[in-house]
Amino acid sequence: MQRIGVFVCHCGSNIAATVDVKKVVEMAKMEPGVVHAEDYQYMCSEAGQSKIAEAIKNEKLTGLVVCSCSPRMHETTFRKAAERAGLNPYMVEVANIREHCSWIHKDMEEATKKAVILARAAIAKVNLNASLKPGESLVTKRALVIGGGIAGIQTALDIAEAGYEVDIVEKTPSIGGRMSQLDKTFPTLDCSACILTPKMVEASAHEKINIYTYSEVEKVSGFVGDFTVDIRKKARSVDMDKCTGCGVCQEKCPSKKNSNEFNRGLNTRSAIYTPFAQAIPNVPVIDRENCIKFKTGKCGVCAKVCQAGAIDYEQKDEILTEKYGAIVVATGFDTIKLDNYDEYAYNQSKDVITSLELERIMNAAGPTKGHLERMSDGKAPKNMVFIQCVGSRCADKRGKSYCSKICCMYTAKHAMLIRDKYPDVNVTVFYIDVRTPGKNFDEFYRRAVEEYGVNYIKGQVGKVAPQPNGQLLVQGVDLIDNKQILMEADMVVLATAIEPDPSVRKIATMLTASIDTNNFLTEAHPKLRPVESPTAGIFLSGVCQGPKDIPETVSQAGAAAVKAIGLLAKDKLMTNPCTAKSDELLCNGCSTCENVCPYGAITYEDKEVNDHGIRETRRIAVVNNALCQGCGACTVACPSGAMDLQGFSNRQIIAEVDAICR
Amino acid sequence: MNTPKKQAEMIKEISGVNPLKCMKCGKCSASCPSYNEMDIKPHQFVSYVQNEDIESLVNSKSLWKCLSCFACVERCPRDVKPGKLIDAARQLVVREKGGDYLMADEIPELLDPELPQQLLVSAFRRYRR
Amino acid sequence: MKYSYYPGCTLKTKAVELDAYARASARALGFELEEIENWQCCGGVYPLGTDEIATKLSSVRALNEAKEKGQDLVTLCSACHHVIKRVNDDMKNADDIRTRANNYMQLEEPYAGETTVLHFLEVLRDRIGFDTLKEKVTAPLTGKKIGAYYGCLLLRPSGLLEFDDPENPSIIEDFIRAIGAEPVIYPYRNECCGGYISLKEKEMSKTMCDKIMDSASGFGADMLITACPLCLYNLNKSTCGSRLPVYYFTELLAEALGVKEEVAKA
Amino acid sequence: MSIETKEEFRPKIVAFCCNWCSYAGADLAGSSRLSYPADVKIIRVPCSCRVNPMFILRAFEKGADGVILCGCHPGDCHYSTGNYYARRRMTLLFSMLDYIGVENGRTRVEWVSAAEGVKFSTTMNEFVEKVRSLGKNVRLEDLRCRN
Repeated sequence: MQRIGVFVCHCGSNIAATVDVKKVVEMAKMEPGVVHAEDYQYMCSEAGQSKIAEAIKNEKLTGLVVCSCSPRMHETTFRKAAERAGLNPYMVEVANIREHCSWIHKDMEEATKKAVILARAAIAKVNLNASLKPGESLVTKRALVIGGGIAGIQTALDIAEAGYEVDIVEKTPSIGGRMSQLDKTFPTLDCSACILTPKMVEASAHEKINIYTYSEVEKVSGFVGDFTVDIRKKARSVDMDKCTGCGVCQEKCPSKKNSNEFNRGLNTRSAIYTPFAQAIPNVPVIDRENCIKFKTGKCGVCAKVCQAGAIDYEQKDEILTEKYGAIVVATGFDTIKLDNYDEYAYNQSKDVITSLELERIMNAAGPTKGHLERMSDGKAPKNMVFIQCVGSRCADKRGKSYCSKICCMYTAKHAMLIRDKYPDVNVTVFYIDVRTPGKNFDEFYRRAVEEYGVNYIKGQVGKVAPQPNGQLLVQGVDLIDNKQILMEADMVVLATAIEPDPSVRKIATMLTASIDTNNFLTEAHPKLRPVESPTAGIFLSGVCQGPKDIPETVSQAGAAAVKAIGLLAKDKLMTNPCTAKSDELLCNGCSTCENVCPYGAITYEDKEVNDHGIRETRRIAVVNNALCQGCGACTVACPSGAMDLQGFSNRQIIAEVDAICR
Repeated sequence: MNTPKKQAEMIKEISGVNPLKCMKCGKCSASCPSYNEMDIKPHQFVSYVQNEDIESLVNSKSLWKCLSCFACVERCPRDVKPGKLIDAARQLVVREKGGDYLMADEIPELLDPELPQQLLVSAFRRYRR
Repeated sequence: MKYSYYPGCTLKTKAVELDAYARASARALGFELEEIENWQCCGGVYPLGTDEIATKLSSVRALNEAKEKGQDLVTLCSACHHVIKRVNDDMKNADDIRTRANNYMQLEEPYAGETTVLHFLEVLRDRIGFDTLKEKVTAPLTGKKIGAYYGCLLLRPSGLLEFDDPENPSIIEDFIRAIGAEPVIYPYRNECCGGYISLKEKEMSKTMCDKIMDSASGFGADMLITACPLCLYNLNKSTCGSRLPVYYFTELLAEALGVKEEVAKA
Repeated sequence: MSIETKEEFRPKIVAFCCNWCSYAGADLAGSSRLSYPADVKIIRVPCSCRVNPMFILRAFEKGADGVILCGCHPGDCHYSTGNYYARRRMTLLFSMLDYIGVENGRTRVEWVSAAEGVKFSTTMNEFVEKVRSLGKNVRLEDLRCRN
């Protein structure tokens, strides 16, 4: 039997004006288990807390009920007070007789009656409370960042600057990501490479940062503070230590007709290649699918010309196993495939391009050396049409339901840059809405219209029809003039929807990080915990969480780093003791609980149990206390009643129900 | 005579279209091959129904200019189906007594030797009850 | 292989050749079109109103007959195909329409969209295979530059008809290649010819067909092929400078398979 | 007379509130002094998905006249998906309860965020009104315990 002390707070007059506190004390004394009850002006004050400590000592209390304000306000205060007096903090319950009683009722009798019932329910619960001890787990002081774009680089730099080791795993041969493909950035129009490459260099030179390019995360196990990750280092076929990055192999490679991914397939590259000139590391890889040596066994030109002897055709994939305390996902995005949007004739004409392709065309290192020209015949365009929201804001299966967020701004940027460099080119933009929230963003868009004379038409395009003369006939609508428009264009640029990089699905599954219907990673809380995954120890950086532009990505990358640092700074983690626990005698190992657990906290073990003298091995659910967040979904799903939640057990809640309905 | 509200409800019911899904992008009007012949344009069908101005809609030329070619239905990013809305308005008219747009005695004049049966059948079904 | 076959009104009168060439070609390719008995006109256009039942029953009857025979239902005319496939979808997926249609029909066993509806072109692509067709061609139409005219009825709404990419289709082009000719791809091949509008608003249809003809001839087509008698009629009424001859695709198929003469004689 | 008894009837109502949204919403109703009848007594649970149908049956068995479950709005659950489980479970349970004679008006699920003090109070007012209008509940009794 518990020895319970009940402490009723007046909260000045906040409670005492509507609740007869003396009466509550009196009634509480009659409840089973209660050995002490008193009231006081301010229970949360120093003096109030001493009263509690004294009573714990003198009355040898084993449980406390504080009738006061909301537990969201002072539960921690009273728990700490109890702990200081030598009582387990989880033996404290709070009856909320202020927010849920005195503040909302006027009639003293009625409010007092309710306060007594609320106290009674808390007493009934405490009678069944058990001492709980938060678990402890050690923290590996090293972080993993998945993805080496601007998000991943920034997160890694921030974590490294705080003094922790960081590994970046990047699946392509170089870090840099989408930002390295961009020409200029809005709204300042500074060159993307000029601001990104110094960061790439800084990351690669940082003594705390270790970069694995051409590598992928293969397997993840463990939990917050203690993840074990297998990383596959794909065979580069070039020795990273020997290669000097001279580039002769790429020049001499006879297999030159391979689609250049970095230039979005607009031109070709050699089979041994670095994706772009400023690649980090500046070590090429051999694309084995297109390498003549790997296809036919004959060739070997690159090995012959390499002075450093760095070419290694025998290299194999390598699996590294590393330990991490925190993992940051920064997997970024790609543009959607346009096969379902051929009214815009993307598959029918080379002169219909995506905006990302235009970035490459505008870039001095791109397929046209920065000259604006048509991909079909190399001619300079005179009329260009931009179409907004291609695949974004789409309710059907063809596209994406969300706004891709960046298109309005980059289109204004493209339009402005073209008008600036080629004033004789007419630029028309078909838009549904121009969305420019952001510092200096709307001003930027207005400049495109007012200073650069970009023709913005409110309306969509229904069809782009390639003409026999090589022109593109654009059929659209002007909703302001209420006119259908037929307009000849030399090039059409599609503001193509962005989507999370397809690799994210596999990664999210490995991390048990939840993902939404659009494959964006879900935040722990959309407002208050936007850079954390609901899975402890997993943080989100950049577009993998939702569409964003560069400044937003960089700020989120920093925020994710801070959260990771906050975790790495701890030596040990205290875990919430209100976790689920399965009764091994009742559990039948059916896996129902595992399926509803959002954290992957439940696993199964073959365990020897002693069931009334019979010893046998059974498959039993085991809850990992470091992963369990204590939602209780499993307790209800469990068909045999084996799962229960500590601190909110079935018996405790039923006792409360009974006390209220008595 | 039905109230405008009732008429709008009928159009929504017959067409199965929810006008609230429209985001007013105009892609229907950008796609419509009959656009220039229409007085009320495809992207406006939705707002006429929303504003319960069915009177204007049923008296419009557009009613008889839609080809039911489904270009608007196919390309609509919000799955609104403007073509079904205008057909429902047409149904409101032809289901009324005297609402036929094609009279039997007009037919002989419209015929020519190559004219396929299919054309008559289709026109009958779209233009009258 | 036997298929249930729904010819439709026009194939019995103004478009007998579309039908006759198809039957002859089918025989040459080793399958048979078994005309369903007492078929009724599909109505030419799909009734869009969600409350339309009676106007869909003729299609349901044809569909049910094919179901009873355990055969797939093949159509040739684009309009019949469009109507019957969409009604079949209603019977499969729209509970309300299915219940009410079956209440009318009083069948032994209610019809619930069990029949597979195929266009003749789909039979060629998915059942025979264009590669096989190519092998069976005896008189390839080498050197002919043919524009495929799809129109709207075969393609849209694509989610439901599942015929081909609605904006960049390829089935007729693949067919043209299989019979040894060269397909000419032009952007207006999926634009509407005007359809039934040509009865009362002849000018509208002409404008649309002129655009189609100009586009096709601009890209170098010598002729157009279609599956729809109404498209053929409308296109033939086009008055633009670049008027191309328009044929049913089955006529060219029969020619390539060497059975055109036998049809002409019959 | 019947009117008088109705006025006198004070139902017993149990409200399960999730810790993160609805309990905080109830706190906000309190600090905003938005009143609702004292008949409502709140039990704090970590998440709406912690509420076992058994708890609700138990409440009716012990004489409750109405039970309401409040959780975070869909998509806002602190544990990401808990409220979806709760919604599914309650749909089934309430339909079963209706079948055995506990009217649908006596049970309710409502999403109340931590910012919706007003919604919490109006919901409770409405719910109490509804339960009052239904009158005293037939008690779900464990017949084995009958003397």
